[in-house]
Amino acid sequence: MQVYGVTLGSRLMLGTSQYPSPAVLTEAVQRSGAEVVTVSLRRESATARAGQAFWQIIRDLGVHVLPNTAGCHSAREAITTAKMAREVFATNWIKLEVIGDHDTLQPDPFELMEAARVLSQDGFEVFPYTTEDCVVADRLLQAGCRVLMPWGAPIGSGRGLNNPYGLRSLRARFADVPMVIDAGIGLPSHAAQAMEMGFDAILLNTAIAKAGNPAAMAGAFRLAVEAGRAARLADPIDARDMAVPSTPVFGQAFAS
Amino acid sequence: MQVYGVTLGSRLMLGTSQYPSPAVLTEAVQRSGAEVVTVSLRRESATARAGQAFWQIIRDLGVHVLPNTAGCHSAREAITTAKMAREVFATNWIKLEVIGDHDTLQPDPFELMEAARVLSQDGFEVFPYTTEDCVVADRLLQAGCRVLMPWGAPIGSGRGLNNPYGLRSLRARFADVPMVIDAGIGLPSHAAQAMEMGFDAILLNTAIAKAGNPAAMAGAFRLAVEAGRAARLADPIDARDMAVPSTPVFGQAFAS
Amino acid sequence: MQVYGVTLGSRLMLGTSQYPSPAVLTEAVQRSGAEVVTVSLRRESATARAGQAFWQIIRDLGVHVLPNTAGCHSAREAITTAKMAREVFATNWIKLEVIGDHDTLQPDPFELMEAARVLSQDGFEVFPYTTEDCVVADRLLQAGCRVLMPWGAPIGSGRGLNNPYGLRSLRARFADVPMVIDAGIGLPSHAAQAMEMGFDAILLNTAIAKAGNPAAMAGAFRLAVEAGRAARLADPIDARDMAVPSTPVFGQAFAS
Amino acid sequence: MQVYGVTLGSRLMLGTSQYPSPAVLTEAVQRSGAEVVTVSLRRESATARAGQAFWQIIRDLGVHVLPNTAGCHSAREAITTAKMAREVFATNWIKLEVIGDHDTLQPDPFELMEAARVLSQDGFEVFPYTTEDCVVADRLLQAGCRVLMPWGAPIGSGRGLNNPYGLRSLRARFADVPMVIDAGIGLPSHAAQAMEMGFDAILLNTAIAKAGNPAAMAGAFRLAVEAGRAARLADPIDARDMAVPSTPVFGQAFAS
Amino acid sequence: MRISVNGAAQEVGETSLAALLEHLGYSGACVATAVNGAFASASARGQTMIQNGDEIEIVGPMQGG
Amino acid sequence: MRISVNGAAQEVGETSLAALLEHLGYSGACVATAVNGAFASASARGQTMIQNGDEIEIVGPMQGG
Amino acid sequence: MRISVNGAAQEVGETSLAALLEHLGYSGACVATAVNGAFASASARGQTMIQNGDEIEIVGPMQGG
Amino acid sequence: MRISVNGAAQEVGETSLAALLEHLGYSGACVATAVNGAFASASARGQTMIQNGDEIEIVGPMQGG
Repeated sequence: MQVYGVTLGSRLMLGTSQYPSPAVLTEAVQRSGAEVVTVSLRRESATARAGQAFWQIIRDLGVHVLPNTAGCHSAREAITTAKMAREVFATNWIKLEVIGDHDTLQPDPFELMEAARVLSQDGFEVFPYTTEDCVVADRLLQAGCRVLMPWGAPIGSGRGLNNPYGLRSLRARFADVPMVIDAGIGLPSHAAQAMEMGFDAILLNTAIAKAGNPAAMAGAFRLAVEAGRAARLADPIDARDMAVPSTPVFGQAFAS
Repeated sequence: MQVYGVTLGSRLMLGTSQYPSPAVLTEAVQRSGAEVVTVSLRRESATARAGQAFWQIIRDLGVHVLPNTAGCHSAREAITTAKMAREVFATNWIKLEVIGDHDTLQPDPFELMEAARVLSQDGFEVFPYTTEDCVVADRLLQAGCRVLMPWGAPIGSGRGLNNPYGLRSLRARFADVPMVIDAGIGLPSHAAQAMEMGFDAILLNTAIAKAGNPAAMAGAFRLAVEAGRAARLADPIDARDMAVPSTPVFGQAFAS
Repeated sequence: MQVYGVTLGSRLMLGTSQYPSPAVLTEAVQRSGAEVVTVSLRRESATARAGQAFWQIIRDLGVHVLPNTAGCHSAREAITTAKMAREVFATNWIKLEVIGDHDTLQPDPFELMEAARVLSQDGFEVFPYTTEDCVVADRLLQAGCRVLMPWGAPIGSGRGLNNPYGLRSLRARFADVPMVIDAGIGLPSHAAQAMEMGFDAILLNTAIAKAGNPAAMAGAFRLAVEAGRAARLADPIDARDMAVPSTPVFGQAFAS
Repeated sequence: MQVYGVTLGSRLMLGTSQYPSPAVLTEAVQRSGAEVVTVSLRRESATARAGQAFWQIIRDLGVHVLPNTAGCHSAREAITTAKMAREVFATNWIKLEVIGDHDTLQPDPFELMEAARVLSQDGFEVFPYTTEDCVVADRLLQAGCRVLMPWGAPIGSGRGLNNPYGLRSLRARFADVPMVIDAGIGLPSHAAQAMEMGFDAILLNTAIAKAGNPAAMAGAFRLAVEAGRAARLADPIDARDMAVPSTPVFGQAFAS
Repeated sequence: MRISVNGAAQEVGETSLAALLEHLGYSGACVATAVNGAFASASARGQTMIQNGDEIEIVGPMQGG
Repeated sequence: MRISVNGAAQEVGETSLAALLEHLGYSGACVATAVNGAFASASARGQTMIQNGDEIEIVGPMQGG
Repeated sequence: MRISVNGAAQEVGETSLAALLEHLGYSGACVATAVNGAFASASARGQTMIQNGDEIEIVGPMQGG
Repeated sequence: MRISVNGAAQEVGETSLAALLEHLGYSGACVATAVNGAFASASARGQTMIQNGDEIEIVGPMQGG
């Protein structure tokens, strides 16, 4: 798949948060086959310099870095954060999160759209974290986004695809836009389902980082994403309401 | 996994019916990694001898053969068919199907149980195709079965796991019995979901044979089954009703 | 509706267990409009005679009494219990429960069928508590049952219709047999849904008895059952996958 | 319930479109018990004057009239339409629809918000047709709306509550705001479910108007809405994952 | 003789089931009976003689779901 | 002047919106009006003079969902 | 004698099942047999004499799900 | 002057943002800066003079989801 002119061999992207240790993070990224990882910014202490060490770990992974604007609640905050991220991580990519609700961490469509517009005009390549709302998606595309990141379910919920009908509508409405399901994926079967529905990639974090064995779970998600993509291309059967026999009935012994 | 003392490296089993050609069947089995395929019996013509040619194809695959009693509607029919299958295919394994309803091809618990009892006593190693019914499962185990094959959904329906609650109850009730989900699987995500729920293997046919590209779909299912199994072992996160942030909120810039 | 020659004006039947007090039970039955209530048997103390007082309360309700065989785990127990119930409650009706699994309180299809056969031959009018299994249903009808009581979900779970596909198949397979959804109903919407699907009546207990306000909940269920039945008769619209406008679009102002 | 200072005895509101005849419309409104009906505007022919006759029918119903802005695709169109509606129907109430997607007839959150703001400032009492999006809801309330009308599913789809989790979040987030589920309701059980979830009222049209027997279906929905509301107030039981017996097990005969 | 009534051990002399019920205080009660798991109808209680080791069930109406 | 009324072209002389409505036969009808997409209230129709190219909407009640 | 083989009527003389199979052209084929619904094993075919009215099934491998 | 750095109050003399960073010990660190909520690029730090009451943010890489 291509996003903003970059060709990716893997359709799985990983967050880097919440891992038990840097070593486990590194192993999970490697097992996942991910070529894109998300990172963030925080206040850096001059003495501890925790961020500098983390950044070295990420650079050693040799993957594309997708900074996010997690925690921002307004377009203004998100825009400033994006600019700081561009300088720190030396990339025009930005995963644009503008949170509108403390409980569900749902994106704010109004602030998101405004930030997407400003950042796109400023040369950013915006990956907006959005809902399944078709109209918001349309506005984001008009604002200059070339990729969409609809949620599967609220961040960290692990619920999978909470509104399959809405996601299917979104996928159908903008068939040619690369879409990455971001947030809410809890199990490999969720990821496979999203890929079977025609989404282009999966971004997840909690489901791997908080699993009992993160590296093994990363491998499981890698397989599931590949499985779902392959199934999409292999033209699956339709579900039927009534049963049909899979073993031919002609030539049946004991038939009269 | 072990079934009747045989160790299997693959947790995917394939039906051999409905493929566009013997070549596609062969390629699909190879791509799937399956070590077990199901076969059946029909009236053989002395001149055409179609069965002899098919049998050679199967033998060339070098896999375990699991004959079925598809199309049987009584214990008596199923028992005679099983005995014929044992002679033809030179195996004690029998996938015991006794159909009780023409519309849904649902198993008949009464005839199934009787056939399982008689066949087990006669030295067969019975793989009974059954529903998610816990009580029927208990009776089948008492009748001598050491493996269960609960349906996911009606044969050929492609609906996936039609009654997840019932299947989860069954899995929990007999935690140590090898269980193979048989029938109803339409997509790799269905197979992954079943494996995540703790089922031991998947048997399917229509979803691969009738896909646009059966061999590619076989590969997709192979990955999905491996993904689901790996996830089960890696201790997945629980789904949550309310969202939690996946990016740490301490050290947030712009916090007061 | 008619069951065993008795015409019922109400399609809601109530269990009599678990109410906070006899007065609440009485009020709930009255508010529900139920014409059938279920009762049971237990060891009676010669001194306390609790059953005698309860029986007077039930008789004062002026409704049909449907004794059950709750707690029986074999055909033999159920048959003896049914005979004792017939004598105590002076009715040929018996709600036949033969439990096969301690966890889910699922019916045992084998023992149930045997008890149904014996009791039907002995002049009982059997209301068998069964699953959605079509083959078991067919056997129960052959055994002499003229009514079926498929579960919605496990007893007391309040989950509603756990397997709508299976229940719909059962309803379609035996279109002319009176079927009462028994067990698992938690909310009035569940009851309405079952009636919309074409089931003939609802039997419930826990959802009313354990509600904060049992009498009010009884009234709610009465309305819901009537609503679902009326909807079934009024020929509902089909669900559509894509939206269509409900306000006519011709004559639209501002159209070019 | 109270909406904009008006006390309503009925929690069911009806659209007036798509009925087979004015007589059926009248009967359906009467059987539904609705005290609010929605109406619209279209180009009126000086000679045919169809609108004048329709208006007389509605006035004869003696109910509150809630004009909509159906078919509008921009804030500007919706604002002009609302002003025309206020003059024609002599009410400050306006059901604000601004459609953002031709396929799903989904509301456009951006135009909707703008129109709601302008109209609220102009003295309108706005009933905005919106999605389950919590952030959009918050903006609409800030814009002056005192009622929300979230969709159940796309207009005319009859799918019921398409995203129960999202609707439940919305309900919880703004517990004190009157919310009317508008669009997508197909069956009385859907309406009851929405009321059980704590929504305050139901607005529907297609499910009644296009039913085989609209008047009977109107009666069914009336009962269902009352049932769901009563259940909400009567404190329903929680669903349980595992079954519990509803008949007491102490005093069981045949116990050892 | 040693029997059990509703699960509790009892010592009784030679008696019919009918007499036993009366002796135990069930006169006038609406109850049903089983002996050793088999139904014993009210009309047969007079002829039903209690045997040593019999397990008697005496049940009455109760709430049911 | 050439205007459009409810999407149909019309040739009219100098006129107010009120006079136009009467001329077109809407007397006594419960309708609302917009000119070029902006609401024109009933009370303002007398002072609203029609301009060449105006797009007039005249709407009345209809069924709605 | 009149028998049926795989559902088709056949006229045959006195014969064993083994001879019948050879006569019908099944030599060397991997097939299993049933007579009147009961399994007839390969090793028993020589001793299994065909009776008038027998229903013979001769089955071979096929695709299965 | 009294300013805040990453939310903590600081007393500093007249200084540029660049000098402040060096003074605080961030030399060589990969960080980005904002002053009063607006991005201050690395190349502009030398010309950015700190004002009394300024709120300075100094951020570095961290894990993100």
